[in-house]
Amino acid sequence: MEGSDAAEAGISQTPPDLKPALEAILMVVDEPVAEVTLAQVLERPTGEVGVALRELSAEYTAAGRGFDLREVAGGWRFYTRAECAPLVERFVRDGQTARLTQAALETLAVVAYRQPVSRARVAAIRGVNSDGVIRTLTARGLVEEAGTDPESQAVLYRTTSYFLERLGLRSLDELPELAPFLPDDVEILEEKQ
Amino acid sequence: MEGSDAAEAGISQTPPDLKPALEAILMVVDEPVAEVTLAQVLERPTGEVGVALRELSAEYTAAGRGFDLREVAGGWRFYTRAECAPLVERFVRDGQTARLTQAALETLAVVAYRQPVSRARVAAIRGVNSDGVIRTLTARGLVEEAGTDPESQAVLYRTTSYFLERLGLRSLDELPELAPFLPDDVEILEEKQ
Amino acid sequence: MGGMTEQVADPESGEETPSGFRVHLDVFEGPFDLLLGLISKHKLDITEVSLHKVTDEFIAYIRSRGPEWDLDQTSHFLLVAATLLDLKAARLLPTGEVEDEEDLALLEARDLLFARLLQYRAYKEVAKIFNGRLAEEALRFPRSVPMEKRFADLLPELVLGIGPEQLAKIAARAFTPKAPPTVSVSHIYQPLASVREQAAILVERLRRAGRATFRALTADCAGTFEIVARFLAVLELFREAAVSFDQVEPLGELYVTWTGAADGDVLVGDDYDTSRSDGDPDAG
Repeated sequence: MEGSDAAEAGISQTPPDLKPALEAILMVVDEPVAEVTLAQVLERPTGEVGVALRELSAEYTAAGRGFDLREVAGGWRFYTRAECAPLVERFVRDGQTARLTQAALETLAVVAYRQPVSRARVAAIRGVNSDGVIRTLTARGLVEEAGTDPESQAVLYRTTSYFLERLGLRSLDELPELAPFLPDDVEILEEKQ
Repeated sequence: MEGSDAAEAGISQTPPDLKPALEAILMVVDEPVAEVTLAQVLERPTGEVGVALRELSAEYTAAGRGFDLREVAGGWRFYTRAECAPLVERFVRDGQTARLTQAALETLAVVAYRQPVSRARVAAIRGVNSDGVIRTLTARGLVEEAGTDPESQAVLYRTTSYFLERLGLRSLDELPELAPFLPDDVEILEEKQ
Repeated sequence: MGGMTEQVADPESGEETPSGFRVHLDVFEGPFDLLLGLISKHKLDITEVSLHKVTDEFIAYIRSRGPEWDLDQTSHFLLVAATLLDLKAARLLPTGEVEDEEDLALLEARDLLFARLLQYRAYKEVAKIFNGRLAEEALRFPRSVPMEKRFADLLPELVLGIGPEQLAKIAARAFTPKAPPTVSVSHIYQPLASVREQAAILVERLRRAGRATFRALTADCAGTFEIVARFLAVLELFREAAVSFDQVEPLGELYVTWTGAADGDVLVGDDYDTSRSDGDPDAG
């Protein structure tokens, strides 16, 4: 990773004032900001902004900074570096570290891959009523309602952007592939349920 | 100014892991932190911590970062660099929405009628994690902290005088009665939560 | 609940242990979970698993739990037991040659079940990955610090868009307990027989006869739906302490004896007839 050296040697592809501008703006936000939003405010091409953000992130990592710039849930945001967690925990008020139960994790997985999905479908896949677990996941902001199924009128559920943040994913496209764990024609079989 | 190079060349007087630790902590604190507090948490001499902070600040300035580490009101905190202020201002003016979301309005209503109230209680009433929304309402000056609950030590929130002003109320006594809008035994039910 | 466990898997490694019949109640999170557990204990492919062994063990297990089982858990078990029996039935078919339609249907059912088990296992695997990511991610804290005052003051003037009245309405809505979500079955369940009406018939007959078999009491029923309604009515009357039952042997004749008052009205709940009473009271 030579981001830092490259930047200092002026090899960087980005204009000199773009990076400080990005750093300054990201210092005042409290949620991930999309590249396109930053590009609009700074009146720069989105691609250029994306390159600058990635270079910054690489610089921080190369220099071993205690903070990190990461793309999560469709936007960029400053984070502390994982290695510093034990120290940071002492300063962060009531961090939500309560672990999810096995049932909650399984249900979350089904919702993530089958969204929007009804409670009945989740129950069919898990083989057990999952209403209580879905309520818990909703209360913890990981899952939310997503309208109703036009046919059955059942309430549908999907994951939230907070879910992406908690898993450190840029988007749902980054969910691990389910296929390696599944037989070939299970999709078809599942439809029969 | 060779602050950055000096640090990378190992000329710095501070141990290698002290600066990342400081950077991580200062990235998440929401008010200036005194050197002596940082020194206690990191179990390092206050003088050493002070030197490291000043070196970091010099590094950022030398590298022309968009953020700055400054000692203000007896403590250290990350700020945006003054030169970048116009861009940050534009982002704040143009990039931020002027409307409250439905979730924010609902949270505001819950705080208004249940104040002083903890975030956990708001979440229990709404059935949804409300921390982010409470932060937004606080940032918008509609809600503020109101001490801690003596039993649970949870931070409590109340509405501000700006809230009254925006709603055209002289005092909280002028909030409309809830009763006409509520089904009969709802008070009792809510207390059970 | 922990007190009754034989071998409590610790939460970290529990999911990793393929062997060991975990008698931890976590196992009952899903019948599929248990089924997988049973199969993996025998370290066999599902198509080769010695199902009678698993089934026997399973039944022994239920027995050993004795009367402490709650209905919910027992019904989960029954579902698994039924599944196992399906599997066993499919297993007993001669392999290769499929002669009649029923055999084919059984094989299909087995494949479908197998696919569902694999699917469930896939989500279980992914849940493990989720857990790892959540733990890893919990080490990184996002910056969420209030905006410096000079910038906060520049935020566009808030458009509140509501007055005190609307605020009160929103609050009232938030304070109203959300009704537990239910699936409407009104479009599929059209009661053709009212439990209340059937109860009236039963009360009249039992007061006259004193005692009768359930078979006799339902001899004149027009169809299954009416037998079901009459059966529910018998249960309702039992709840009102108006009848008692005796049955000499399992699956033998069920005798119903009138124990209620000789006259007067016997009130039977209309829980079963809501869609009817909500609709047209004169129906029927």
